[in-house]
Amino acid sequence: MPSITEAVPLPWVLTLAGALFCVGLFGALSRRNTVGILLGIELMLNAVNINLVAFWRYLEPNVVAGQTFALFVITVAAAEAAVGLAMIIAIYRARQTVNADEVDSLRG
Amino acid sequence: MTDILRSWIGGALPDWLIVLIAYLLVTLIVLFYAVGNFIMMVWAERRVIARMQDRLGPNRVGPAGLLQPIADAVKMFTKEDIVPRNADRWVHLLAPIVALAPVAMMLAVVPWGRGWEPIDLNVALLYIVAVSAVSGVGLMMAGWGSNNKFALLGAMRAVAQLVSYEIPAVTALLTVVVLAGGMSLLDLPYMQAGVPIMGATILCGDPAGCSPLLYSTVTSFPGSPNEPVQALDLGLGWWVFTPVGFLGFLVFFIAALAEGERTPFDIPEADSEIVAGYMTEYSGMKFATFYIAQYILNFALSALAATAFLGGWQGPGVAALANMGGPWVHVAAALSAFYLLAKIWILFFVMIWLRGAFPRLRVDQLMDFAWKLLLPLALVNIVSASLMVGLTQWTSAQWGGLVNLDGFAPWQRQLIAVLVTAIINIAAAYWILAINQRPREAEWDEEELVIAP
Amino acid sequence: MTTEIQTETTEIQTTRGKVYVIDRGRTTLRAGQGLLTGLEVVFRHFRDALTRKLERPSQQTGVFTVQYPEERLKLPEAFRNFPILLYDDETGQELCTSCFQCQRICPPQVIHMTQARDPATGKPVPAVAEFLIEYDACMSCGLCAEVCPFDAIKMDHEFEYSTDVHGGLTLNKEALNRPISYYEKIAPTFWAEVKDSAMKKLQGNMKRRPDLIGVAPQMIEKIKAKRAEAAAQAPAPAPAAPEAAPVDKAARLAAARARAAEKAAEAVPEPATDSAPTDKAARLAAIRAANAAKKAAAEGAALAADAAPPASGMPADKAARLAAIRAANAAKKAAAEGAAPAADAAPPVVESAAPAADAAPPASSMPADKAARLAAIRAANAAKKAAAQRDGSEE
Amino acid sequence: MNTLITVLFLIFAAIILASAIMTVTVKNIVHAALWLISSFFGVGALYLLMEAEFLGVAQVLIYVGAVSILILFAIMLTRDLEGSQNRQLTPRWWIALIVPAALFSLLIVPTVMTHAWQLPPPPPAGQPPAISGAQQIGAAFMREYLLPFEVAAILLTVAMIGAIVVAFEERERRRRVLTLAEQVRLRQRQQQRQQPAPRPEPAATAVQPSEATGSET
Repeated sequence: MPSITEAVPLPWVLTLAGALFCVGLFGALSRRNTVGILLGIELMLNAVNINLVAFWRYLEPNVVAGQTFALFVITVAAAEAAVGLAMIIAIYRARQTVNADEVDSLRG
Repeated sequence: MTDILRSWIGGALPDWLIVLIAYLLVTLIVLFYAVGNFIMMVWAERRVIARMQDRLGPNRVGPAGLLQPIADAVKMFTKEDIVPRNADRWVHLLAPIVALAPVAMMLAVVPWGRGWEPIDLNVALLYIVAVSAVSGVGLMMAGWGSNNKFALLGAMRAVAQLVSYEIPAVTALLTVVVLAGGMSLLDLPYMQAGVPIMGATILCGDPAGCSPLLYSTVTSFPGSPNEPVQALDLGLGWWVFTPVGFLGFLVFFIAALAEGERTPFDIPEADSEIVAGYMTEYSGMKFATFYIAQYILNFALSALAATAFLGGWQGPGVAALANMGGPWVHVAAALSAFYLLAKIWILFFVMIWLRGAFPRLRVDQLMDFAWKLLLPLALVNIVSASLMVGLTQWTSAQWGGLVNLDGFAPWQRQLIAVLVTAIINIAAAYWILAINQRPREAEWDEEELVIAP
Repeated sequence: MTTEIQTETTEIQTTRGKVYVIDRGRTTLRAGQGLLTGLEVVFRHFRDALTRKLERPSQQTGVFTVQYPEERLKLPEAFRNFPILLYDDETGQELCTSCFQCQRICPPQVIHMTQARDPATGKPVPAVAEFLIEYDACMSCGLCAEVCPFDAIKMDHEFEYSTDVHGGLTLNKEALNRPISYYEKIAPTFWAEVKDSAMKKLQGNMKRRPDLIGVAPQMIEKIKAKRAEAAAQAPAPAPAAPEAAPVDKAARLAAARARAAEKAAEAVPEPATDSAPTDKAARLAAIRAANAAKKAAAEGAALAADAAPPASGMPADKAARLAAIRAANAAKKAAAEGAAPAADAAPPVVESAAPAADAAPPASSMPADKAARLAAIRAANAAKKAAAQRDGSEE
Repeated sequence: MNTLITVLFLIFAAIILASAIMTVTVKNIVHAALWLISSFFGVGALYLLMEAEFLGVAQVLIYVGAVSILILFAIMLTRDLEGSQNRQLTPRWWIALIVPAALFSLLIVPTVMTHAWQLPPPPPAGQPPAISGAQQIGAAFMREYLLPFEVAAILLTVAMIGAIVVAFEERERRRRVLTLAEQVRLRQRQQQRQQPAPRPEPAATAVQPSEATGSET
């Protein structure tokens, strides 16, 4: 049974994850729309997950730590998305905007 | 399939090509099976609902109207494909595909018969749940891409419904995961051998004197890591006959109705309120694609319900035929495939029946039903399922000395487990129904009441 | 399953309307019981629809579908779809006189017709030359049938007119024509109501239609054939009683006419509203006129018998004219004789005389008709004069 | 066979990166969310390629089935903002471009490429490597990672409650609409209260339309 460990070198996977992270970072930094920022953050979390899974698969396939942590990351991402979107909706209700630039006051 | 192809074309082709061809063939067969069933389902739905309404239904095209779906298909093919001017072209185009593809993917892991399994995936149940959730994206795309208020409203309703009913459905399926000790669908029918209620717990006393037509080798009764045993096998040890399986089946089937957008949960396309929901702006083949997606989703969900709770392909005679060996194994496979198909169709008939009988729910009723009734019941059911597994299989050491059932025979333990879970489930059902009742008249706070305008 | 409800009904007004509350005693529904009952009901319908057909309205389950092209429901008599024209089965004569009433009343204006003309004289004939109805624009209101004074246009029950021919739904007279027997079949009671008057009017109109004008196109060949047949048969009995027949006919006609006159006189219509004596006098006058007419007719018949050379209806005609004139005279006399109050009743007398005169002419010849009308007019004038005289003398 | 896997990996990588780039650059925020879904799918496929079946399926279930649906819902609840006239990028977006680009080219790639990864020795031929699956993950959650597992559960609960609290729209009053039967019952009760001494004949309790409008009070 062929496996990815023989077919694809680990640095490739890590480079892919790095690239994905940087793209996500760019999105999170450059978007004005808060939902867009959230999308960028999701991409970054995915990049981290790819890294975790890759390390598990290439380095320690018998130890589930990598997958477990990836699952935790997914959990956190889901929670973050739920709360973040709830906040975006609350902000939208209060100010009729989702632009990060315009939400510049700490007062609710 | 791969093996058959290998033996046929042998070394003529490279091995990977043979594997590829085999997979493609299996895919084709499964898809044609599903589409054939879709055609029959459309016909059957129209005929059956017509009889329920004292009508005849389509009976002109072909014998008994059997060719009506073909005529419809021809009509669909030849219809004009209309895209609203302000619609998002690509999203509008992709939406039906995104809705249909995951539904078709669900069919890949269902064991269609004894030994007729397209793919053995050890996370099959999770896979089905995950993939069916994807079609929500397609609905959302359809609603948003149509640039139509009704479509968007329908899509929002559809997705909200899909997401909220996924939770009771998954929780009900967790019961099966607990009982089976795994998420593979392939093992489920094998585990539902035996006799009703008791499962495969009535063992053969004398291995030599047991007829292979009545007794078969069961590697495990639910989740048991025990040695293979000879147990009485009528192919009827379906989990639906146990209290845990029954409640799980009810919850799952109701949730499946909602996921498949069947009446009384057809709120997303409530034609009297929002035209056709997310399908409003679709015509011709794109509409047909949604239509197919919906029916195949119902088909797949029925297959899943049948496999998870109704024994899948398990039925009287399958094990006996398989035990006879030789070519009879293929007969057993055919018989088992027929059993599964029959179960799917009975479930589908029930769906039609419900459609004939019940009106559509309101959105708030729908949400109340999922969150206040189905979900608590499913959660209680998981506890019951754990108890069931513990009472039937755990040693006293595993119980930590709390319960000692080591000295009992399997059928006695099964009986105890069934009784205990039955009590728990019935009590829970009564209690949850009671607290969900509308407040009695004596408890009305008249300030809180609003008389509908 | 008849449970009698003992308690009385109360009604309660809610925001959604009035609610009638029936106390059925104690009923407790357990959770899901209503749902199961619904399922049971639906299943019962499903099962019965598989096995039986709904035959009586009292049955609640079973297939009620009527498989249309093969099975049909009986249409009610008053069902109306598109108008048709009627013609007489025997003679092939159309009832339509082209009075243009239907054309005028038609809301979507889909009825078009031209009047027939006598090819010899060029004068209009009470018959229709061509009649068109655009079915595709017809709205099935039935006004044409309502308004037709001759009951010539009726609403049909036929509704399967689909066609792929453009303009294929503009129907001409031949396509519109149906025999009376057809209409009698689809609407027997309706036809029975109007049958007599319609046929009488037709008889009247037929007299004014020369030859085959006014005969339904599809019947022309048949009528011709029949005539030829009749012509072939006629020569045989003709020599046997060459003289007697016409005379006899004239006499019989006169008698019939007298009877008709009598009847008409008896059935004096409304005008005599104010006083019974007037009425009586008028009736008396009428009866006398009728008697006179009868006598005259008898005489005329005799005269005709004497005077007439064998053949055609002309002498009889003469006799009839004579009879009419005499009747008119008699009427005049009667009117003059009539008591003072009879002045009011003069019109009825005229009316009663007129039918007599009208009925007088035999067959279909114009002159006779004219003569009769003349006689009638004279009678009317006489009556009027008498009335005027009475009036004058009263004052 | 290895070539096949390499090709598949490259395809998935291309899908992931292209979708991610589209996600951060397209103007229409709904399109961005849809591209994000495509990227999620690519990542899920990559997990499957790396034989992490459970994780791949969970990725699809949670990210595609839940998170992206949530995002789409949020976008649609805050509409009129994805208009193409609006600038989608911050005014100094090129700085935001320089930072990740520098991070990628100067830090990540050199590190990843030059680091000596201590890969485990390939398993003996004919014997598949022991790969932990769903059951091992479950066992791990119940044993060595029990505390993080519980924390994650609490986190999810907190997130759910928090999301509801934050997004909750306060209405003036939570009300229940009566069914017709209940409405009738309520009328009867009010009627009884208004007439403390019920008249003997039951017909008198029938409510006339004019009375029911409340003119009596």
